[in-house]
Amino acid sequence: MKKVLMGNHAASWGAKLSRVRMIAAYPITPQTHIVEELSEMCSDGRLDAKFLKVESEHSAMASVIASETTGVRSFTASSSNGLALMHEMLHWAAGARLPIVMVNVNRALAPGWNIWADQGDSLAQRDTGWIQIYVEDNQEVLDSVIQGYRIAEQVNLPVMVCYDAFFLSHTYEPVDIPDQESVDSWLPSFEPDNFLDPENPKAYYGLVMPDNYMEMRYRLQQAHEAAKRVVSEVGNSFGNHFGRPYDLVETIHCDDAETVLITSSSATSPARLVVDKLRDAGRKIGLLKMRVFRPFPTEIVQEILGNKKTAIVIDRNCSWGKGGIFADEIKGAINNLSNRPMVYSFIAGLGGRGITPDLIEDIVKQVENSESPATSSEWIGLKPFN
Amino acid sequence: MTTHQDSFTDKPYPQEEYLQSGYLSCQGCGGSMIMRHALKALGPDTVCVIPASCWSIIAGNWPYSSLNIPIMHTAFETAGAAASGVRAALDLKGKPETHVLAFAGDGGTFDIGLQSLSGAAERNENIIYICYDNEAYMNTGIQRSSATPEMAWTTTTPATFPKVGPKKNIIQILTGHKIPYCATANVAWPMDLIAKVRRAAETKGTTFIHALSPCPPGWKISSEKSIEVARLATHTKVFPLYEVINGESYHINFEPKNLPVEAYLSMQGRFSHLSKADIAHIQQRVDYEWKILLQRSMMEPFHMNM
Amino acid sequence: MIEIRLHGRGGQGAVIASKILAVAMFNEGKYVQAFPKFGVERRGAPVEAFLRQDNKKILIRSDIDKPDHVLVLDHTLIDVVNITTGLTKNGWILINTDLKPTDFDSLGSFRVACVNASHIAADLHLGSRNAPIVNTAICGSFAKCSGLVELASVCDAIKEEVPVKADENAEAATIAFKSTIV
Amino acid sequence: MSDEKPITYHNLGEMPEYVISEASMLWNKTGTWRYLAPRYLTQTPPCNQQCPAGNDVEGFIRLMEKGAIAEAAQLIREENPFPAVCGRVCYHPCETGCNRTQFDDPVAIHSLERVAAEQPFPATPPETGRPDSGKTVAIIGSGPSGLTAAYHLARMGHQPTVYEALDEPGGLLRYGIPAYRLPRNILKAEVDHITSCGVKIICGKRAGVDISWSDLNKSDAVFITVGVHRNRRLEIPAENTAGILPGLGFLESVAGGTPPRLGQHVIVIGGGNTAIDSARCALRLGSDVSIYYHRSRDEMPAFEEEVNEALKEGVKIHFLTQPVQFLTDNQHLAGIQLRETRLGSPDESGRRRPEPVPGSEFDIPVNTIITAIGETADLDWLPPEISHENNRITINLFGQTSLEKVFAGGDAALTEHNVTTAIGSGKLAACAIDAFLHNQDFTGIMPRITIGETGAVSVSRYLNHGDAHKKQGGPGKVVSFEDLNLAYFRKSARQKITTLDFNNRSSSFEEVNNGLSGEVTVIEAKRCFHCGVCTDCDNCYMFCPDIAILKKGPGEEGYRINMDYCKGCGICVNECPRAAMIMEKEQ
Repeated sequence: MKKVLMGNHAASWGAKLSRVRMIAAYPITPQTHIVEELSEMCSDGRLDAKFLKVESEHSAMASVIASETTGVRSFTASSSNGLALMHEMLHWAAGARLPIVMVNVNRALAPGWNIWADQGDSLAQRDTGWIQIYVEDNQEVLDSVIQGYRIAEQVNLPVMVCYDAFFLSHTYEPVDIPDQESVDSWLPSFEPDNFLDPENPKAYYGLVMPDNYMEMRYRLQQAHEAAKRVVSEVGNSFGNHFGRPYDLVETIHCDDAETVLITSSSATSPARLVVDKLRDAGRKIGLLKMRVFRPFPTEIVQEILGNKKTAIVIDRNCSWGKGGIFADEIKGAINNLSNRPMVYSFIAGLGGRGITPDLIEDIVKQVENSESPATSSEWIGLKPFN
Repeated sequence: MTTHQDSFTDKPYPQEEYLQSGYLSCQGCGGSMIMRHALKALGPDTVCVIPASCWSIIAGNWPYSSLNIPIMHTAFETAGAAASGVRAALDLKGKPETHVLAFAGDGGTFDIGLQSLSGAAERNENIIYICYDNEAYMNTGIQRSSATPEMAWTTTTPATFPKVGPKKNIIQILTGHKIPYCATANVAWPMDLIAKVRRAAETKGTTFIHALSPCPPGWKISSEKSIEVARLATHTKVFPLYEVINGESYHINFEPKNLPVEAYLSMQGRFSHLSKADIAHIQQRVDYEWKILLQRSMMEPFHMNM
Repeated sequence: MIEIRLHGRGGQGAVIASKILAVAMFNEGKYVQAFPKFGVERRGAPVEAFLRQDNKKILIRSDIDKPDHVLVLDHTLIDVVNITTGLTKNGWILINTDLKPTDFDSLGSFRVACVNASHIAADLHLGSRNAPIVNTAICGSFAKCSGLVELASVCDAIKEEVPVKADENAEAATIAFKSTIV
Repeated sequence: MSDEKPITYHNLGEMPEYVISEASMLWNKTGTWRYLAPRYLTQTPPCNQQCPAGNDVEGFIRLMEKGAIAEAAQLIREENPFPAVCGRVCYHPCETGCNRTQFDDPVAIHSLERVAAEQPFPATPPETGRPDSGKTVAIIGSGPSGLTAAYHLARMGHQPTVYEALDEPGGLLRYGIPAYRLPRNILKAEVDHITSCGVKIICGKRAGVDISWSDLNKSDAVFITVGVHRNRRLEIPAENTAGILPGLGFLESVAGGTPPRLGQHVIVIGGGNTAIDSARCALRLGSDVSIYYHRSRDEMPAFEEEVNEALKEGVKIHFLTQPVQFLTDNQHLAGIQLRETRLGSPDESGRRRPEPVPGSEFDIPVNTIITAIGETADLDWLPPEISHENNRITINLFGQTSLEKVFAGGDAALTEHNVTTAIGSGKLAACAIDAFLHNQDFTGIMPRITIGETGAVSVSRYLNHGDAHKKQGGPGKVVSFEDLNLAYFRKSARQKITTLDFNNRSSSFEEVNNGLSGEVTVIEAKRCFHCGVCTDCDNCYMFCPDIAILKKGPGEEGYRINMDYCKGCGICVNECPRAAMIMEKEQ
């Protein structure tokens, strides 16, 4: 069934179709519609789940960790400052190896108050051990939540589905909502091996001494390595079942490209227009959409960029004191290749500023006119200096 | 005043053990006793949530556990939320009869965990929350908490500048949530503690037990005095034993011997710097608080037929 | 691709109007995109919403700077906001007003349509007297002046999307369609 | 996984994927954290140590508390054949020592003992496991000391024969203590029980007169308990005048049913038990009675209770007054001259010496005067090898005289003259004689069987039969009031005994004290602190922070300490209400 849905409602539908049993959440703009819609679904019986209206994001994640540990499929959603408040518990979820799926609506952090799109919130959580998926449109929001549970429960890692505030969260566009039966036949029910059980009393998440901690953390890292394959397999399987395949990344015209434009999230959409336009003008340009950021698809990035001349990365984020985060990660991924492109890093669209086709085209032009990248990320769209 | 608990004779003490020896509590630990008594009251169909506290260590390091019930260690400030999550999941799994016990220290209850506790209490989650109160951050080496008594020494409130201001009244905070059952308990009266935990377990909704838990290293007492000093806390009215039903109806369970606070304070190294005037000040406050408690216990509850 | 910008005040339903039109267009087989001017909505404050319509997937994900048409849910906004910014020549400006198009000559070389949506909404008791919800009437009126969507589709979309007084809202759209002065 | 050993992961393959426990902490033997270790130790309750008869006071109260009255009686009889007697006439130093005295009021031990004694006698005395020895023991005197020795010696397998000079057995119990204190049927029952245990009593045989020393000396051992029957004289003028009666003789004639005729007003001289008993008897025979005593109330040797009863009954007592001479009129007693005294410096008894106040003499006309200023033993018949001094047979610590096979006890050998002490001396002699008959050195045995630091000996411990070793605490420390944890005790009033109405006393020798009865007995028994003795109260078990104290298996009493996990915190010892545990360095 196709419907015109806002991105937040697509997330709610993803959770509903995944048959989550426990939802704990705290409202924050621009995430509120998710929890409002799920509250409705729980109250009118469309969703057989408990909605725990907790008093903070920290408690939301703590509750979800607890319910998931008790063996119940759980969901939450947040954004920005809320996600930052969750930070500690994000480590707990991953360290506990719990297949929780959450949605984060990417929003800038205060101060000053800013409720608009910016990836800084979730990228600041990149080291918590969560799988992070950055999605481009509302269809992908819904699809990624459902895939999220299948991935998470296969590798026992939590999954964070991230999408841009307003550009997706509040934007209505057509979304194909799969049938519940169709989802049920694809997503198995949640039957964990371990859960809090008086019949089998165990202690969960106790003190791990130095003689074992490193090994346990090695396991976490290995799980992420394994997750790369699983994300691909699940995305492929999802495609076979629902007709919409997904992978760690998506490539457009990359095979013969000399220059590859690299984007994530909603900025990918205008980039598609620009690449098509420049291709029509005879330029050898391609587009790499970074869908999964953690685990980082190093091998794929190496394969795609290995023989290219130029890579242009547009980041709607900044690691203060360093620069665009995707750009930096991509540089790191290809660093040991003998043939590698020059990587141009651009920061654009922070705090909800639009990333338009014109702006992307300007970036490409600027790269074409330069001999080598600047040492630090270049900021695009700033007001003139004087 | 009702004195329905004759704690010394209300035996037998239940014999089933849900703790196994080998756990890592200090000599004379009050907190370990409270857990032991509480679990005896609740029985095996219990899931326990333990935020950061001495019990994070006492329970045993991975891959061990000294409890015969399932426990989940959780972050410092999350006992209320984590217990809510476990409760929700158990209910969803058709196990509403399984007890959910949040077992937190004073730091995790009075300070960092107050928010999630308040959240759970306001939602009236069907959980039992026991705060074992040793009156400071003992696990990290005796730093003051908001449960530290006025003028007590801790490593962050040295004798030259001891704790300023009275101990936070956590029961008043919880009764402010109008939860169905609040009680204080004292490790020196195990059968009273057990009776209260049982009552909490039989009550639907959030129940809260504030249990005084002497800490020999933190209170600077010799370990064998642990129970004795706890007993004095009640007999000096420093820690009265009472219950509050529906946040309204106060019942004092035990008539203190009304000993001077000095009897309690002088046993503990953490109060050794107090002057006569300091002790007199504490006595005044204790007497005043007791008067308030007496008055409350004589108030008619809002709902007459509760 | 056709881009439409809606100007209104918080509470008038500009965002819902954009969604109703989007759903109506979607039901006619178009690809659509509707979204508010991303901001903090407050009752009475000037707000904007956007609507794109195309035959293929819409990939632009930013505000509409150069609208093909503009909908003004409250004519007093004309004094407050520059509603014609970026508006394509010959684009429609649909205004909720009791005045006539000729009264808006000062707006320049655009096509102006007028509809007394407030009156229609008040008659049908949509919203309150001092803050009538005019969005459904505007949608019907837009179908008339722009011809980009059928009235029937608008009415269907209203019935699909508006949770209360769906029939009255559809009627508002119909009355507006009929009473629009172009 | 094993609980006994810690888990060590050698490679990643062995390691679990998640932070979920795999085993218990039982491998972690926290007992190694310990400096000192707790131990259960039965310590001596003060009542036990204080009992001159060596009764297991705490033990029988513990049984009575559970309602096991018959068992309590039998437990007493392991040490003492006279519970009914002691329950009436003992001056109960056990109660004086009772730690409860410092809390509220002492436990009414002697009343409890009396209740126990009301049980029917058992078919056999408490089992000793001793076979017949074939040894004979001659016992001279059937007072409490002699009969006690005979009872225990019989239990030990020997053949004791008791020779009694008077017509009936019982000695002072029969002839010195009036029936209103010790009804004759009560005494007779206990004496009969002793004879039923294999004791032969021959009455009317006075040693040295009716039976010669050489005949007595044919037995394998001899025990002399002839008591004190000679009235001490005032040594003042006219002491031999008719109408002046010796106290003990007066009591004997009352006991024998042939009381002398008394005047309307009777004066009793003296302040001991004989004086009080005489006064109360005279009262019951219809006279007005005044006692004159040369010191003050504080120095009076008579039992306080008896003095109180006498006063209540109407006996008048005049202190600080001493006789100067008896007044006669034509060979008949006409009165007595007395004078006032004041107290000077202490004498050898530690009491302040009465000194006459010059010029304070006064006369009182009276027809009957009873003198009761003490009694002495008749030892003239003893062979010279048995030495005596100051009218007392010389004995060593355990009752042996200068002749190896001859032992002595009771009032004739002791400075302290009372029934219970006499019973204790009979018991001590029985043990010492038994050791002698078995050629054992009693010196080595004595400390092991002494109750507490200075108490009487325990026959149970001497016999070391069955679980006797558990009884009566260990030698050494006696539990003091300070040793107790009073938090676990509640104040409760001592149960009052009922007494005979005063109107019935002046004309009757009916028993005055009616004792305790029924439920009240158990309530009173429950007041016992059980100093030094574990009562399975569960405190140690309940308060152990380490679950290192475990209840013993079904059917067993008490607790076991799992030293693998005991951290040595000491709470169990501190919270033991009754000092039945100690902390100590481990061996």
